[in-house]
Amino acid sequence: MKKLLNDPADVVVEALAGMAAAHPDRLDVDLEHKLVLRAGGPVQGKVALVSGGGSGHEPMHGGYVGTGMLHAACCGEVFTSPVPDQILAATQAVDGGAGVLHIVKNYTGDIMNFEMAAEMAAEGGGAQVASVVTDDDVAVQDSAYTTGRRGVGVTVLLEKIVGAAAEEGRSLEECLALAQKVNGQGRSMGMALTSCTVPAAGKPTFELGEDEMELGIGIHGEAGRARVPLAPAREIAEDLLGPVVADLGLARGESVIAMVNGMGGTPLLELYLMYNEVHRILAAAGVTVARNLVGNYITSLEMAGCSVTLLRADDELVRLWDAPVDTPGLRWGV
Amino acid sequence: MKKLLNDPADVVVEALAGMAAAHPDRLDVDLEHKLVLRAGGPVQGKVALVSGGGSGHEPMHGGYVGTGMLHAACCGEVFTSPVPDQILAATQAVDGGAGVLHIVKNYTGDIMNFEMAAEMAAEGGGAQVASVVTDDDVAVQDSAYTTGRRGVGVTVLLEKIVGAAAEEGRSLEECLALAQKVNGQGRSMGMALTSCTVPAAGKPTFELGEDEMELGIGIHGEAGRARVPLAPAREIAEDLLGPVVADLGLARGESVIAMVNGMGGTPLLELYLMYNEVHRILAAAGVTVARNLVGNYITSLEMAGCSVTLLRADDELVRLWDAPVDTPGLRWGV
Amino acid sequence: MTVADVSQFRAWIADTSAMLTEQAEHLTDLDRAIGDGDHGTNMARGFAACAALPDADGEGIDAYLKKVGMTLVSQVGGASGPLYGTFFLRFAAPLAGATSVGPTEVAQALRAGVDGVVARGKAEVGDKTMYDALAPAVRAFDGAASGGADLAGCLEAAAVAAAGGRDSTEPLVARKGRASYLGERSAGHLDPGATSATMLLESAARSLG
Amino acid sequence: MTVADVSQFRAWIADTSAMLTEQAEHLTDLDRAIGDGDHGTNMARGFAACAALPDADGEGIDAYLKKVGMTLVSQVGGASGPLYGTFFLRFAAPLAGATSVGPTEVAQALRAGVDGVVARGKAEVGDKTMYDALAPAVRAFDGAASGGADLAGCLEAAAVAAAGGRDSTEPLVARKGRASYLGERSAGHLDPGATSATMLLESAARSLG
Ligand SMILES: Nc1ncnc2c1ncn2[C@@H]1O[C@H](COP(=O)(O)OP(=O)(O)O)[C@@H](O)[C@H]1O
Ligand SMILES: Nc1ncnc2c1ncn2[C@@H]1O[C@H](COP(=O)(O)OP(=O)(O)O)[C@@H](O)[C@H]1O
Ligand SMILES: [Mg+2]
Ligand SMILES: [Mg+2]
Ligand SMILES: [Mg+2]
Ligand SMILES: [Mg+2]
Repeated sequence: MKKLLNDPADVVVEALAGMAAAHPDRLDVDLEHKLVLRAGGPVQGKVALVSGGGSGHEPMHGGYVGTGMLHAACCGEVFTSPVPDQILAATQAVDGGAGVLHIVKNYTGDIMNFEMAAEMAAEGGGAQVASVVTDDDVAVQDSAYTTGRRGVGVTVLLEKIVGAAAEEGRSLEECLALAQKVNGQGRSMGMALTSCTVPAAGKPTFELGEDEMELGIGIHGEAGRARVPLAPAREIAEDLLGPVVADLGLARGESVIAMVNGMGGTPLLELYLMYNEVHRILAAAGVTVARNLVGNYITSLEMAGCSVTLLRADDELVRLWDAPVDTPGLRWGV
Repeated sequence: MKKLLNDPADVVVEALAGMAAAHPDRLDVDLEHKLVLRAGGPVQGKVALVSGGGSGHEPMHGGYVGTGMLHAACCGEVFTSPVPDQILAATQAVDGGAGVLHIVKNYTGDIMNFEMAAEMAAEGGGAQVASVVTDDDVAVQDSAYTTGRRGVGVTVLLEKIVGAAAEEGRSLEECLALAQKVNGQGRSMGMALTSCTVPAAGKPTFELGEDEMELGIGIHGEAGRARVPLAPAREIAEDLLGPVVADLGLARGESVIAMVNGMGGTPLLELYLMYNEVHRILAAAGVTVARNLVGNYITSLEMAGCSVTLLRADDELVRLWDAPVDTPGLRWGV
Repeated sequence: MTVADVSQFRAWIADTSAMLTEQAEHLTDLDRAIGDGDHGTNMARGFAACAALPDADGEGIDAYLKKVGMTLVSQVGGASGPLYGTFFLRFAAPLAGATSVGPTEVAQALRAGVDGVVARGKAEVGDKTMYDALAPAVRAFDGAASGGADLAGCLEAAAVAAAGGRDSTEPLVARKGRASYLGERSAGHLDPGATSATMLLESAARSLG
Repeated sequence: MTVADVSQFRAWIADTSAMLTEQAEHLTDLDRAIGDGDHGTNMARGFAACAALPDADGEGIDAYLKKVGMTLVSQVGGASGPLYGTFFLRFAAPLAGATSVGPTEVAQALRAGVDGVVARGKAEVGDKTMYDALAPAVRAFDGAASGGADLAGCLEAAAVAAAGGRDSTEPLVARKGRASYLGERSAGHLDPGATSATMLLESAARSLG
């Protein structure tokens, strides 16, 4: 394993210490609970957004804490959902009296830990908590008998958009409804050229041949739905976009917010090249890209590969998208 | 070779087409000359900044085109300096009558191609051109008999700071003097955990054992000054910072702008962990970090590793650093 | 022996911790194949924290096991943290007030613990989860107890049944947890959670009997 | 043959292009070892563009070679683009107006071309660059010419000397170009530019003689 670290057991806490040192004005970092918080304490009278999950997806979620986006991020061990104590501590720390929205990606561990934290918050009689679960990964079949789809790229877009709504002073119910709307009209699919190595595991999660790629991967270094021969970027773009467009039922004349996201180990040069393909395919389908993101936004350590997320756009979503955001990972309008 | 591309020969132009599609409002991309330009044409009466170099270092330089930073970037093939025609075309396209500053990294190829472009510009009687050469890499010994030090991380800081000065309306001589000052008081050093693969070459530039790293690498996938055993992050930070601090002659009480830069394939998690070490070492040395950047800013394709850049700070530099910048790669204050 | 006191429950957790530390890499390897490569690290970290819980004078079995559950909830994370945490929290409840327990009490506790896992995780037998090891273990324990076996015998039967359940997960296509994302590709691998659950019961047979 | 006309200069460039395309991987491999792994791609791309230059009716040798130089400058990039581009631009100058040239003219042209490389790159013999192949080639050409050899013989001598110069770069520690960053580690490898320069002269011996 070749990584920049000291003891693999300390990687998350040491990285958080680095975040604290790098952003002293904008972030408060709670090293005991492994939380990233906005500097300056809770925002009175506004809904607060708490997200979290395993580490290894940076800049998500810690890098999305700041004005116009999250109020706190709970950082689990690498690829391991955070524990209820962390989530409860975050919830209590950010509650400004208007309630707290938990943004949870649909993984068994995340669901259960956030659920327990919400139960504990309810028992404590403190903050009013609502939860939205993201499940946008079309690589996974949705079914009542299984775990359902994974939450991936839409989580980033949702945190931005609902963060703007909270900043506007919308109520907890309104924020929840908006979050559910965003999740409902966003879909993603990803692929990997290489695996990644969890620091504590010390070896790659899977092995891929020189001429192979994994289609339908998530963000935890897990293998995907199918191992297929390596293909040119234009075919990969079709493979990823096809199911996303079909699942969303996108029609000619519609518009989207599009994200071409790197899994961590793919150079920006290649991501822009992929965006060129995505843009071309959407243009041919008569779909307009209202806004876009190209870069590393929800990663899987040093995995090489990318994912594509499309969110059906409307005027409200685009307006909230354009609202000021001031976080280490996303910044504009301020 | 596992990359997201079509024909390796087309990677740069297809990535530029993707940039054009992703940033239609802010950038004009000239695909024939492989230039990234600010949308809206030359800025009249202000000095224009032109940089460029081989591709594969994204977001540098194309991602630094925009208000408060570059006016144009000339994109060569991967790791191959751009040709004089490109540089001349960029120079002519951005000249607003107040002269053009060429920002050149100290590599034989870059120097010669920019030199020829400047000669052509002078012959053409068009834009007045001045050039600054960055050479901040302390891994390379500076000597009159050799090529001298490489230009690496300081280039990013210089483009930001001098871009702000140009925006303020400073003259070409003033911008040149400021650029030379920044280069004179900035130093960098880098290391690699893995090599990278030039698309057209199809195989890694070098091979490294599981327990080895390269110290003193540049940004072209080249091997470094020494191959040494893999070490913990805290030792790597000492190895990188030691020569930088010594060469700058940093004294207790001084302050710096610090950048911990990823080479492309190293997760942000590890870069923040490295920043933690850098911050700790500087604090122990009594050096204050006035401003910092942690992330992928000047990369070497998918190479894993990092570099550290320190720029001796003063009030003027910090003020220019804080000035608004609005580019795909760096954005604040707007 | 037919009864167990708090010191034996402590021994159980210490033994499980030692076992999990030793087997962490094996469990993580299983999780790399059909999950995300953290199960061994998660379990070893959590049980090490439990094994390090300070000895509280005169502590009851239920109080101790509740602490174990809470420690797991707050130290493990992922899917296994809430599941094993809930297991111990629920396991503890029927033992309230007891200072030494026999087959009847442990049967009750085990059933409550496993019911807690189901309440949290909603898994059914055949979903390729830890429940595939726990469900047959409960049945085997009960069977042995009603056949008159002592605590050691009951736990031995439970451990053997758990191992059988664990092995039964190999051909299954996962329907719960992270492995379910792999669809058909999840078949042909042991479930990591079923494997760690079996270790937990094997350790109980060694420590509590 | 003792003289060469523009069609033979075209043949030279076509042959060099074919050779470089064939040897691109080899040159890039040499550049991977002590540079950045692009020399073969750069050279093959540049000379392919030169080989594709349209035939201009009645074009003089100098006009053609100037176009070659300009094409290299605008297509190659890196260090080798300006150097080889300057080589051809300067090589062309002394041939102004000539429609066929012999050893004397080519000697002059070759010296001018190589002087151009030095003017641009400031390399000295022993710096481990293309100049280490070009410098002995010029001397050998002049020697053969003053010994009365015909153009073929002069170019043959130049190519042999270039190959010797190329081989001499292997033990050297680079002082110019990208390889110099490696310090002592640059020793033990052939210089890619000296290798491509030798190919250029070998091709000249085949095509122009
Ligand atoms: N819904 C569920 N019910 C019971 N057990 C489950 C469920 N989901 C997952 N598991 C168990 O959890 C194990 C994985 O645990 P672990 O790797 O620690 O967590 P994560 O999957 O969050 O990385 C699986 O092998 C499985 O046995
Ligand atoms: N100053 C110089 N003078 C002469 N030749 C040089 C000089 N610097 C570099 N070279 C030649 O250029 C070759 C490298 O060319 P190339 O790989 O195409 O460019 P780059 O080094 O910019 O990637 C070297 O092998 C060397 O022969
Ligand atoms: Mg996990
Ligand atoms: Mg090069
Ligand atoms: Mg796991
Ligand atoms: Mg090269």
